Amino acid sequence: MAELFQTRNTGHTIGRVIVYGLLVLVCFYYLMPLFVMVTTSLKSLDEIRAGNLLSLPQDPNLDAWGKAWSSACTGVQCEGLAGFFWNSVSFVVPAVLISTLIGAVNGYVLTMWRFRGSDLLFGLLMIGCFIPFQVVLLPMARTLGAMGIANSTAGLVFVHVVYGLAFTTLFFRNYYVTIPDELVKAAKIDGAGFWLIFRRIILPLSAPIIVVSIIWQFTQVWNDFLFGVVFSSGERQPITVALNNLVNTSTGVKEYNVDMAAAIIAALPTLFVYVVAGKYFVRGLTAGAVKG
Amino acid sequence: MGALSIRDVRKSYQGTEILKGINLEIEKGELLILVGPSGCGKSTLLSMIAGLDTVTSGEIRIGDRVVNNLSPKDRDIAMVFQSYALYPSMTVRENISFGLEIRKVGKAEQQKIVERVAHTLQIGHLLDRKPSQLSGGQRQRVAMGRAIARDPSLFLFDEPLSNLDAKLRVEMRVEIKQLHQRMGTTIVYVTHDQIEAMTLGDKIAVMKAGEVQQFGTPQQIYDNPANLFVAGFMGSPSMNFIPARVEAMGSGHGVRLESGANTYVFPAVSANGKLKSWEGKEVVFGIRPEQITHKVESGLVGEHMATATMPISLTEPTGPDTLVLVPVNGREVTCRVHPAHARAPGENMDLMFDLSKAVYFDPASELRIA
Amino acid sequence: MGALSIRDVRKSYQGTEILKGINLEIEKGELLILVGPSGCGKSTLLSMIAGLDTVTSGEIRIGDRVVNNLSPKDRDIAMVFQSYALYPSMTVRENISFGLEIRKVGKAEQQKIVERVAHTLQIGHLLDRKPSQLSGGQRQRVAMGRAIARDPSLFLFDEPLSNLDAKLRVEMRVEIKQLHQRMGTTIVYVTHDQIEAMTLGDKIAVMKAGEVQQFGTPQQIYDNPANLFVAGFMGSPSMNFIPARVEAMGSGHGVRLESGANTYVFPAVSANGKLKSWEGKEVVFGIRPEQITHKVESGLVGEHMATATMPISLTEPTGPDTLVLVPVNGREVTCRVHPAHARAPGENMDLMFDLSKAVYFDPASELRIA
Amino acid sequence: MDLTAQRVTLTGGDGAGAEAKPRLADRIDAWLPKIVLAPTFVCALVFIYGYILWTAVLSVTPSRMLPKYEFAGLVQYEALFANERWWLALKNLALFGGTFVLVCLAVGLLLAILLDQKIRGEGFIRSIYLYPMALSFIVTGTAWRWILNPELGIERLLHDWGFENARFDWLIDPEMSIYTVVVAAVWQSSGFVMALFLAGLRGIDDSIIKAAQVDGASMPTIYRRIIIPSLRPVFFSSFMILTHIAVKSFDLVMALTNGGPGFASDVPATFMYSFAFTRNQIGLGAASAMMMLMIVVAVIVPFMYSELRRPRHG
Amino acid sequence: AELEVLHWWTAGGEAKSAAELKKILESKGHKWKDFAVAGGGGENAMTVLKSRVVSGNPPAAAQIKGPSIGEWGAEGVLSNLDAVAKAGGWDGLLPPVVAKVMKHDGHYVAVPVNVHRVNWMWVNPEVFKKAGAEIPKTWDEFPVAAEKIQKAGFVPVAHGGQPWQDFTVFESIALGVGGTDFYRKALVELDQATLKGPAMEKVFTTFASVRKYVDKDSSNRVWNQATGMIINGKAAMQFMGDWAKGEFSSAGKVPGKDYVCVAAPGSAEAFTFNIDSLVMFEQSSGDVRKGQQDLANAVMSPAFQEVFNLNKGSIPARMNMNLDKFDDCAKLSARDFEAASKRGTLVPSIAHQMAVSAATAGAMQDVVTQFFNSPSMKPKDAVEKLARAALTK
Ligand SMILES: Nc1ncnc2c1ncn2[C@@H]1O[C@H](COP(=O)(O)OP(=O)(O)OP(=O)(O)O)[C@@H](O)[C@H]1O
Ligand SMILES: Nc1ncnc2c1ncn2[C@@H]1O[C@H](COP(=O)(O)OP(=O)(O)OP(=O)(O)O)[C@@H](O)[C@H]1O
Ligand SMILES: [Mg+2]
Ligand SMILES: [Mg+2]
Repeated sequence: MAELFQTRNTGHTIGRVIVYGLLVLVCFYYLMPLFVMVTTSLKSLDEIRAGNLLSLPQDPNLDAWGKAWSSACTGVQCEGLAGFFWNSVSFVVPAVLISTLIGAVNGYVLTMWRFRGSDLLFGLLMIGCFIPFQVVLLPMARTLGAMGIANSTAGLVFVHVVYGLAFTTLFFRNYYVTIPDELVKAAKIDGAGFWLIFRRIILPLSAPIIVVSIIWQFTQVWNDFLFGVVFSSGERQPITVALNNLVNTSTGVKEYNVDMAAAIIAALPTLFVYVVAGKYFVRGLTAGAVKG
Repeated sequence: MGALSIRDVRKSYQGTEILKGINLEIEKGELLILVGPSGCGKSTLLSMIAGLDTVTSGEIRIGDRVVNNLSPKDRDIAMVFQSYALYPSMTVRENISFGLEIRKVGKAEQQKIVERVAHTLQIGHLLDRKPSQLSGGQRQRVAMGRAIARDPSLFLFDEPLSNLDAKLRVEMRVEIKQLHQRMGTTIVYVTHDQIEAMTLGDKIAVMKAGEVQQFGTPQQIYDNPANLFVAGFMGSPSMNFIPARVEAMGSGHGVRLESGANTYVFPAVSANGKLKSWEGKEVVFGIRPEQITHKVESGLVGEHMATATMPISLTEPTGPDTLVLVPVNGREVTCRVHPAHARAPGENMDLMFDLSKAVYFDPASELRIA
Repeated sequence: MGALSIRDVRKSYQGTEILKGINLEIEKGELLILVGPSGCGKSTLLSMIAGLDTVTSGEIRIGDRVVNNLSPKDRDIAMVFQSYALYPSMTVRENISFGLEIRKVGKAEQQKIVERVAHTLQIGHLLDRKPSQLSGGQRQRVAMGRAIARDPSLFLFDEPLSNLDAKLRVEMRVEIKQLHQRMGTTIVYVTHDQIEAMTLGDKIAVMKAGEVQQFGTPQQIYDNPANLFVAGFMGSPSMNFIPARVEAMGSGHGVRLESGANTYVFPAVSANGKLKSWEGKEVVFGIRPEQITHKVESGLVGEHMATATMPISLTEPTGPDTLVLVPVNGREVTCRVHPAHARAPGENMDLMFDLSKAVYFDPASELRIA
Repeated sequence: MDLTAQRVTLTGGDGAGAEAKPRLADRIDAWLPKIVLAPTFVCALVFIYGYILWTAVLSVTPSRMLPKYEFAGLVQYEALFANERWWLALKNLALFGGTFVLVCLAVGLLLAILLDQKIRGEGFIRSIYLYPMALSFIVTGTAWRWILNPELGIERLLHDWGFENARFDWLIDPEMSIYTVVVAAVWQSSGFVMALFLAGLRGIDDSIIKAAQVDGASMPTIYRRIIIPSLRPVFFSSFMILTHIAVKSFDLVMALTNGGPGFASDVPATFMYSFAFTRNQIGLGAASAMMMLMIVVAVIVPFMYSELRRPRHG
Repeated sequence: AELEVLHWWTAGGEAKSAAELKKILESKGHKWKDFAVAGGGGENAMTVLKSRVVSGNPPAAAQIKGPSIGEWGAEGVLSNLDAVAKAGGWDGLLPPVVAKVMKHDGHYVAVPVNVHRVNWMWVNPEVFKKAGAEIPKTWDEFPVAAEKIQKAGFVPVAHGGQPWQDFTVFESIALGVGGTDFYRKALVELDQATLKGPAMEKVFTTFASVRKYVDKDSSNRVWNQATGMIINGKAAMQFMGDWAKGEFSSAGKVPGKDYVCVAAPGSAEAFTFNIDSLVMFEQSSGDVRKGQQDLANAVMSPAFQEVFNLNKGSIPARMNMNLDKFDDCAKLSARDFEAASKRGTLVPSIAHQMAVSAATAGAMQDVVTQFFNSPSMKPKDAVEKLARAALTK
């Protein structure tokens, strides 16, 4: 790709130094909060009080992590985040998979099987994703109640799927418009039907955008607090709610190290996903999600 | 009853009529060429034959079935797309056998068909590659393989060669022609390359803006174009169109041409007297480049041969021939001469016009007069 | 001192050598064509001339300056890209004036130049459109306009016509040729279309795999190809290559050809005795389609003309000519005959071979023998 | 595909061929795309537009703790417009939204351009820029609250390093606290924008840049005049996503400033939440939600329309 | 049965107290399903509760207090506790003011857990000694003491910038400056004349003066962090309800020695109460209903009231309890409670949602917190605004 500073020029080396300098400087800005969180979680309370924000832990230990995982109090219970972690997993996985799948099918229809009004429908869906979620809490509660899935994992999955659809559909649609129509036409002539074309022709081409969609949905759903707190209860609460309770539960002193450890634990899966799949993320975006 | 018949087919998108009543009919084993400039509706018509687009009105028959309401898979057709539309996630083998698999052909049978097709098209060694690992020509062959594997009653080709480079295009053109002769299938073939149209077609339909301008054999269309558009569209380099006044000449008529300092009146030998009513008016005199050549000394000059000396403004040596441009009545007229006889720009050259195939058009309606 | 001279230029990417020592030189006002199959390094060479790529070794001069270390903007060149590379966010006017603006040409002057260029290329009415609103041909014109607006000392064209359809390509080709003649600029023009190469070039460099195979005028290259590759690459339809055994024949030699039931020995009139050492061995006998025509009755047949009767396996009427395929020594040989004289496949036809331009190659080294 | 058109046929004159009727399976096939899209459509209709309607209804009722369906006219809107806190929330949204979107676009674009200079270790650096996106606003808010807290964070750090007079107390300054939200939000979202721009840059035709080089433009000029203008679709996507984040920013404000000091960093989302749920003024909350929606629609729809109408360019 | 209890007792001693209730309930063979929703002084919890009720799936019990009880009662979703109350003789055990809060339409629908006194001032005597200041008894004495403390390098008032903390200080000043009648007329009955009166302006002026004595980092501090400042001797005074005591106890501090609890200046005679209570929601399952009865009984049992309030720092809601185990502050509180009750100076806390509806209290709180955070605002304007806010329905 284009280079800001052309090769061969004397300005070249200076330019490179400036570029790298800037990039590294910005890295500090991005890394600082993580650094603070990690070091704090490894320090003892006394050290936190005495030392400064950026100092390295003198005597790093994982006590706070242990406590956050298995014995910190989240309200009356003092069983740490462990249980809640798996709660989150149990609804995030289906919610992400289902919304991605439906998004893929929607994108497929909206690009390859257009019908009158399908673009309008897409537009409506897009505008719809600007609805503030606070608005939907009460009516959604009533709807879930009527459907008999209030305060169940199913209910939570349902809510996340419904409000994740706009974005997954957007991703897939924008990706699929870059796939030539002829592929579908050829398959139609070969005798394949709607689902077969989807399964055999379209889906195998979708890997990059599936990654994007999964990463996006995974972070959205995993990190959600509002739906989690409202549409779940008791020991089925997701980890974000537990984290909130944990941070707000203190008996006497505020245990910053435990809070930080808990925050990192709550963020680990998404961090993991970004670090492992980040490459595919940018690749997937390049492959098509960007176009207006 | 033809293998394919199209009766008064129309197509509108949101109120604008894209196809304005198409009528075509071909027999089994014939190759029909659809030519025309970009946007004239060739692909649309093909899509409708394939069942990928609905017909607004009119009737399409394949064999003796009206297929208007059949879905593509029930029409017993195969199609080759301009972009080939190979399934990128499948190997060549899977690409070819996909249609068979869907039609529930047994594994062993599929295997056999794939082998046969691969043999025919000489792509046996490519069977386990993905389309992305193939060159343009190879992809084109695979696309063709996918079509012939199913042995349909009708083939549709949508500009199958336009993505290939000139050299390959010539080779593939010959291959398609041989394949067609060998297999005797009925083919509808879209192109906007007139050479392809001329060399491949049994019948050609020249289209423009949703209408068929002329429908006939290549030679009919080449030698007897129905109007200015067809005459100009078919043939490369294009027919020369020279605005010229009709004058009485002996018992018949002639057209007056000026070039450099000279003026000539050429007899309209092919007009059969049809220019009578145009006397004194201007017509468009059409003559193809290959009908204007260098003057040969021998006694070949007959009544239909006229000679003239004209100044050369540009030469284009194409190899086998040299194209020479001369000004006539203010137009640049292209002549095809033997390289050895071509003069350089600026010089004068003796040219010989074969008037037996010259054509005359009404400049207003653009229709053929004679 | 030429307008452009390229001396032993090499280019490597990560160790693989893409260009293997290129030497070319053209004079001011000449149009140099680079032809060759895809991937042979044409674009790479052009990029290096433009300064968009660095030279691994060797020297490039434009006028009398060595430009190896100059950046593109200081080389006084303009370039037209295959994909046109119009700036999508600018109007046609802005596209054309961008280079001027960068060079700090005054507003009024810019305006004047744009008008002039637009007039030359007849794109005046398009000036306020965005590239996305233009057709292929129009885009091509704008890309050219952008190049000529700056009036550079060297133009580089990278396959400027390959994205156009056949008809438009022919028209644009003529336009470029006229433009070149009118403006007298020096041009390097990449293509892989041999017709373009032949018609446009003052000099042609035929490249293959990073090496120049032959460098000369179009007619030299067409008539006297240095090797099998050049002979096969230039000319459409391609030269026929027929493996044939050399036999003694009178005072000279001849090649033995079999077709259908007949066997002929054609005198190697153009070989000037160079086939002597090949007697009894096999050579590749090369003859272009236009050198095999229908038999004319008149007394034109000289020593270099041979006649033969051969069975036709396929005909391809292209309009002005008909291509006829006949089997010779197991190969399909293409002959170009007048449409009126062509026979149908399956029949025999009397053909006339013009041997004065036949060429002979060593089948192993593929080099020209004679 | 238009189904009604399918049945219009000219009955052939000679009647030799049997006209094939569409089979049931085919008809189902033809309907399939619509059927498949139907659940999403229904969901959008019910769970988005239905609920918006429901909110609109509530906004003209006197509902307090729980919904009550009596018509009360526009009293809630009157109350809303009379409420200082609402205006402050709107102002904050404008400040926050404006700065956040602009800074994110600028930072994202800059980083993308820098990262696109054939950087060694690009993957690694990219991961660093991207990871904040993985964190929830709750975590972000907590971490930044710590860092921005004058007692514990940067200010104290600066003091410890000997800059006794250094001040960095935006968090507790009512005038500035909304900008702390910007700092944290930019930190979280700019990496994503960077990824979008990077993807956009990678998609630009190389030859355009070469053409501009030949035209004599320097690289900065090329970026300014050619590359950045042709990233327009990316700007559009980013703008949509960022606006979306800005309008909905709720968790971050709650976690970082909790709307404070006082309600200095209130935004419409937190306003709506606290009125509807804590203060038992659901009617008023609904009215504020409607206003929010209208603002969004007023900003987004014309933009989206104009952007999607323009012809796509290569 | 499994009883789901929604609460936000997660901070400080509260969490321990809630654990006690769980223990007692479990001893009766029920299962406690903890439904803690922390944060924002119950904001999230109320959201959750509402959607749970709307979805037709309310928890068995929830922490609701003050006028909200009536509002929920009016929705007809609360279960009637009259039977338990009768059997337990609640009418006799609860002071009438408290009983009144627990009832809707004359029926018990809530059970009180405790009584908090809000108008406390928590003092670090060590700091006062070092600064050579006297603990202020009136708001006139306050600036004198505060000035000295500030000079000595301490923070006079430990405060957190949360709106409800501002409001808590404000209500204590209103009580101390204006007296009980003023308080009741202005902040409970919302009498416009009183709200606009000169006394209110004085309250705001006093309130403004407190601002000077608060350190700049107060924003964003939560209340127990502020208490921490008293505990470790950084600050001298904090105006906070008696839940603050839990923090002292957790830190092992002894009342009277390490810290002192006194009524906020000028309000020794009065008592602003904040009563936590549990309401029971209508349930379909008989088992759960039985559990709710048991829960109500348990909450009212002396054993629970004692142990819960020991942890929480408040005093039992039922009278006639043996307070031996309680500390001096609690004992003082209990004494003042009864005295105030008799004297008629027992008033509900407006800052803690005991006096007026949430909407009104919220609107007024907005004015107070805005005033506190904008030094440029004139008390006069604040008075106007407050009066207008009081009209909020
Ligand atoms: N879905 C559609 N909606 C509206 N107009 C359409 C649609 N599809 C095609 N058209 C229009 O129909 C006309 C014919 O298009 P078609 O693709 O058949 O042309 P074509 O002859 O195949 O051209 P080309 O040689 O460029 O492939 C064009 O003007 C095109 O704009
Ligand atoms: N940046 C690069 N790195 C490595 N190899 C390259 C690079 N650019 C080009 N090549 C290789 O150099 C060879 C020549 O490429 P070039 O683009 O010059 O071919 P070309 O003759 O222009 O072909 P075409 O007709 O397809 O445009 C190709 O084999 C190509 O793979
Ligand atoms: Mg087409
Ligand atoms: Mg190239």
